[in-house]
Amino acid sequence: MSAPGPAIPFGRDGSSRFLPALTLLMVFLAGLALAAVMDLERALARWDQSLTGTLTVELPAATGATDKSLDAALAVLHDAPGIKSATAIDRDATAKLVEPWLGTALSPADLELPRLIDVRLDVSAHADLAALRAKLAAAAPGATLDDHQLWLDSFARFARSAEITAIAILVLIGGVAVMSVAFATRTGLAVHRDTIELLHLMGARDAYVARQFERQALRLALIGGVAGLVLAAAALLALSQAANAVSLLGDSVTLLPPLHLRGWNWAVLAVLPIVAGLVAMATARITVLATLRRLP
Amino acid sequence: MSAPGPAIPFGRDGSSRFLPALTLLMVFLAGLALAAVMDLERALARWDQSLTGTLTVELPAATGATDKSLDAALAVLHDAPGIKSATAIDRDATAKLVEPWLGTALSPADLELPRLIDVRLDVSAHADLAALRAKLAAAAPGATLDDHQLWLDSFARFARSAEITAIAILVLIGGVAVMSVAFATRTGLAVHRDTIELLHLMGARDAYVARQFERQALRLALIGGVAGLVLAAAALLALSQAANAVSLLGDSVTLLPPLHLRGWNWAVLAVLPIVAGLVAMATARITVLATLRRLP
Amino acid sequence: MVRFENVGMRYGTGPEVLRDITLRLDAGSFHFLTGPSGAGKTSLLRLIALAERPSRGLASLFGEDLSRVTRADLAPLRRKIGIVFQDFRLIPHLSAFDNVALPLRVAGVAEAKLRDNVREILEWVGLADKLDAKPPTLSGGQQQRVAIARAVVARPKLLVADEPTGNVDDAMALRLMRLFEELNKLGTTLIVATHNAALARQFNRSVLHLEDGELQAAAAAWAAS
Amino acid sequence: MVRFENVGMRYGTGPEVLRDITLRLDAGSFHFLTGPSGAGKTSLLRLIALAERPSRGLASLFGEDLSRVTRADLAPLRRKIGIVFQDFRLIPHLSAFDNVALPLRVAGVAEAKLRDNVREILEWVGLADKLDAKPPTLSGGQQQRVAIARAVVARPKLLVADEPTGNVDDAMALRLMRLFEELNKLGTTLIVATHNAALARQFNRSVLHLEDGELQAAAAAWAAS
Ligand SMILES: Nc1ncnc2c1ncn2[C@@H]1O[C@H](COP(=O)(O)OP(=O)(O)OP(=O)(O)O)[C@@H](O)[C@H]1O
Ligand SMILES: Nc1ncnc2c1ncn2[C@@H]1O[C@H](COP(=O)(O)OP(=O)(O)OP(=O)(O)O)[C@@H](O)[C@H]1O
Ligand SMILES: [Mg+2]
Ligand SMILES: [Mg+2]
Repeated sequence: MSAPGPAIPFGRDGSSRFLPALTLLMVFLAGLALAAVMDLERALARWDQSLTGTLTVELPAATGATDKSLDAALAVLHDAPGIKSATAIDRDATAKLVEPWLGTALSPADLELPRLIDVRLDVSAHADLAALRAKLAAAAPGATLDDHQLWLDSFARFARSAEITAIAILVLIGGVAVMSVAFATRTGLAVHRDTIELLHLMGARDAYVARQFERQALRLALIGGVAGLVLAAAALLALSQAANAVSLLGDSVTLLPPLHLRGWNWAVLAVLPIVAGLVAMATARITVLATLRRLP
Repeated sequence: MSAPGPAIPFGRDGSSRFLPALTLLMVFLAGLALAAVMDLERALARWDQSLTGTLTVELPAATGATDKSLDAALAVLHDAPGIKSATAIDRDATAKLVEPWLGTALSPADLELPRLIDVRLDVSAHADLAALRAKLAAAAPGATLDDHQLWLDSFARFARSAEITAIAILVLIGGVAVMSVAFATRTGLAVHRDTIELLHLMGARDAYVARQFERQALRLALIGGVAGLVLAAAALLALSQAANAVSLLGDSVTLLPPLHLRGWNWAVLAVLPIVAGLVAMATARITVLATLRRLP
Repeated sequence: MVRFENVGMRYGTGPEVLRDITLRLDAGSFHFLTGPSGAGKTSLLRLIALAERPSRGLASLFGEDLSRVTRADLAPLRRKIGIVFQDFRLIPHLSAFDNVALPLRVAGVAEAKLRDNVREILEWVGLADKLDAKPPTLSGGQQQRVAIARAVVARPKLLVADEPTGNVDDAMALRLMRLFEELNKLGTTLIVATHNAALARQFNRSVLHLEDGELQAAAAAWAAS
Repeated sequence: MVRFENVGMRYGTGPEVLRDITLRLDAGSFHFLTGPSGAGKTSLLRLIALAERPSRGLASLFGEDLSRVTRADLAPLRRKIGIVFQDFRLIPHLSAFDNVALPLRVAGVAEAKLRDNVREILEWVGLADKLDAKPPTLSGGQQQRVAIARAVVARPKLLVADEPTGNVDDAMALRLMRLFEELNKLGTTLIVATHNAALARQFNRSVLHLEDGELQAAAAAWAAS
């Protein structure tokens, strides 16, 4: 029992080609799905960051916003911790923002437009917005701080449901992939029922018999899984090339995700063939032991 | 040769359970993917429609927009063909639109705001926008017609790439499904190589032998495919219930598609088991004929 | 009926397992084929039954030169041949009845007509009570008898039997040989490979003896029954 | 070595195929088992080889009462038994060598030690030149000899052979029986089912005769060799 000896190979009966082929397809599909989800996650996170990283300070014209109060507000902002930059938007730029409503005929000088300050936060250091709001009110009366909370709320809802949908798809594809590999393993073993009985009657212990088939299933699923992963990686790289080519054409509004997977993303993908191998192995073990239990 | 006799059944060797099981999984997956694509198409079409259905007419304050020129513009719009409604936005509502930029302290009366008209088109009848623009300019000098072209352009790009992505996913899942069913059929037949030779040596013609196995493959794949379709339909109905429940909670910004499939959408889904059956049948035919060709 | 001249055969690219086989089986003749294990008996029978192609030599069957017959025309020839395989080749998930009915169904015989035929032949081989049994639940000898019933049910012009009595007792072997004689009287040409020298002697028919891929005692081969 | 008392056996929920079997095989004895096709020879051998469980009666093997042995303890008992299956049960994608080496590998024998052993036994059965052949490329008799080699290679305490000479000629059958006698002299208990009445007579050993699931001539069964 100690020396396991050469494994009993799955035959050339189709199962030895089928399990790798099916595993290849499933790892390929699951790989693309997983990459898409990870990329979506990143896109959402980046989007989130670029939004949460900005504030707008408004000094209404009616309160007599002067360059002095603007300077005071800027000084407060520059001193506050966690703020990367604060830039006053000049009158012309502000006028441009209002132009659709007022028409071009009205010159900015004719209007007492509010002054706006574009503030960029350092997202790594959390700024204390309440304290900042109080300080600003003291320095420049009437100044308001818009942290885009409404926009953020609906964005958060959107992101959450996008995540849920993507994860549901991933779980679905993953579940189908796992079941397919399990079914393929069971089918491959159906041909070997006689061999299992034979080993049993030779006095092989259940664990020994199971091990013979486990090893084969693991090997075949790993072969297919690695091939599927390589195909998926090739497809992802090709897609990312295509996406770059499209964005070079200036088409920045595209659903094709940018597909810049980082190192750890690839590491997560590399887990897929291992999962496939373990599923095949566990299925082989369960199937063989179930077959053996039916024998006296 | 005329009476085909009872078919030679696939054995209880796993293949008779495996082909239906795998077809079930694949039709289930492809069904959900196809439903998602059809739903996305509809959502995009509806979105497109709601955008292309609106115009904004602007009468700049600087040209001395009076109630008279407003009335003239409205008269033109009401007479024009293909226009469902045209409503003047009153001064207060216009002021509200500008408020973020000007602050509340400035009363609308203090400003010469442009007057806006919200126009809804009858999308079924195509309005002639160029003619309308000319007529408007004559009736109310300085009036401009904003048909959201810029927004539409980027929307069109977005919609196109969303469609391409969705169709790519569908093609991918479909391809994997077709290959899986084909592989499963081939594996099932590997066990029957002896039977194929036996029938051949009994003097059965190739077409007769192929027919025996084709029929079985078709039957098994149809069984699995219909089961997969039923499961997919159940899942879609459950999802649509869930989406409704969520939107009752007032959460209207959701990526979970509304999932209201129409009659012909269901008809398209019902094609999936038939496709699976045909794939299995064709694979069986090709495999059996290839096996037979190797015999003398 | 069957004429071989200097026929050779090999499996794939292996060595020749049959060499210079020259034989003639006349219509209505009855031959035994003997020889040690591995001599090539099964290979020769497979050649005669159109299950393999000769790699050289002239072979003709039912008066047709095999090198001139197209692949499609082989099917009707095969329908005139019954084969008992050494390893039975029963379809495990079909009942004994359906296994035996197979050649008739392949030949397009109507269900109503074949039923009595199949029953009768299964009764003859002593399996009247096993019509619905699947081969894996039959004993070795019972399986062999199903295989024999299947080979003879369509009343073939030529019957090729490979070790048809290896798994049955002597009494049953005699009974089966009598079935073969019965067929022979109705005009079937028979060639039966057997290790049972006693049985072959008992029937006093022409004996072809194979030894390492070559036919010995060629004289006996030419003696029609 | 083997003791059965009033043992019965059925497959699933079918009728009893063995009834009231009472027998004793002493250590080192040599028995033939005869009976018509379908009598239950294979079933009885499967019972003795621990491939089936009796549905009633007392059975003991190697002095152990089978009703008291746990499932896990059956494995070491089975490793003392060699089986020749009527349908050979060779693994089609393993070479003849690997098929024969299987029982030794299962028992954990080192590769270096088993090689000569396997070669020697394959030579004995006349297959020295077929070490690397896969079973589907072997003739019927060659496959049967591989099956015999596999059953005896581990020098079992008990050898159960089901129709081990059905596919070989008389000369080879004698040679194989001599191999069995050799093993018997070294202490192996043998029970050999056969249809070859002449062979059984030739060796003048105890004969157990089965008839429709029941042992006849019980007296002979008690006579140790
Ligand atoms: N499919 C095959 N591929 C390669 N070699 C084969 C094949 N079948 C048989 N052989 C070889 O051809 C030779 C003759 O085999 P054959 O089966 O014709 O012998 P046989 O006379 O029927 O023997 P037996 O009495 O044992 O059945 C043997 O040496 C065998 O190993
Ligand atoms: N797995 C099984 N399931 C049900 N019935 C079976 C099974 N195996 C054998 N039988 C039946 O049990 C009876 C005895 O079969 P067994 O194989 O023991 O006979 P045998 O004496 O070995 O015959 P033979 O000489 O033909 O090999 C037969 O009637 C057979 O149909
Ligand atoms: Mg042979
Ligand atoms: Mg038997």
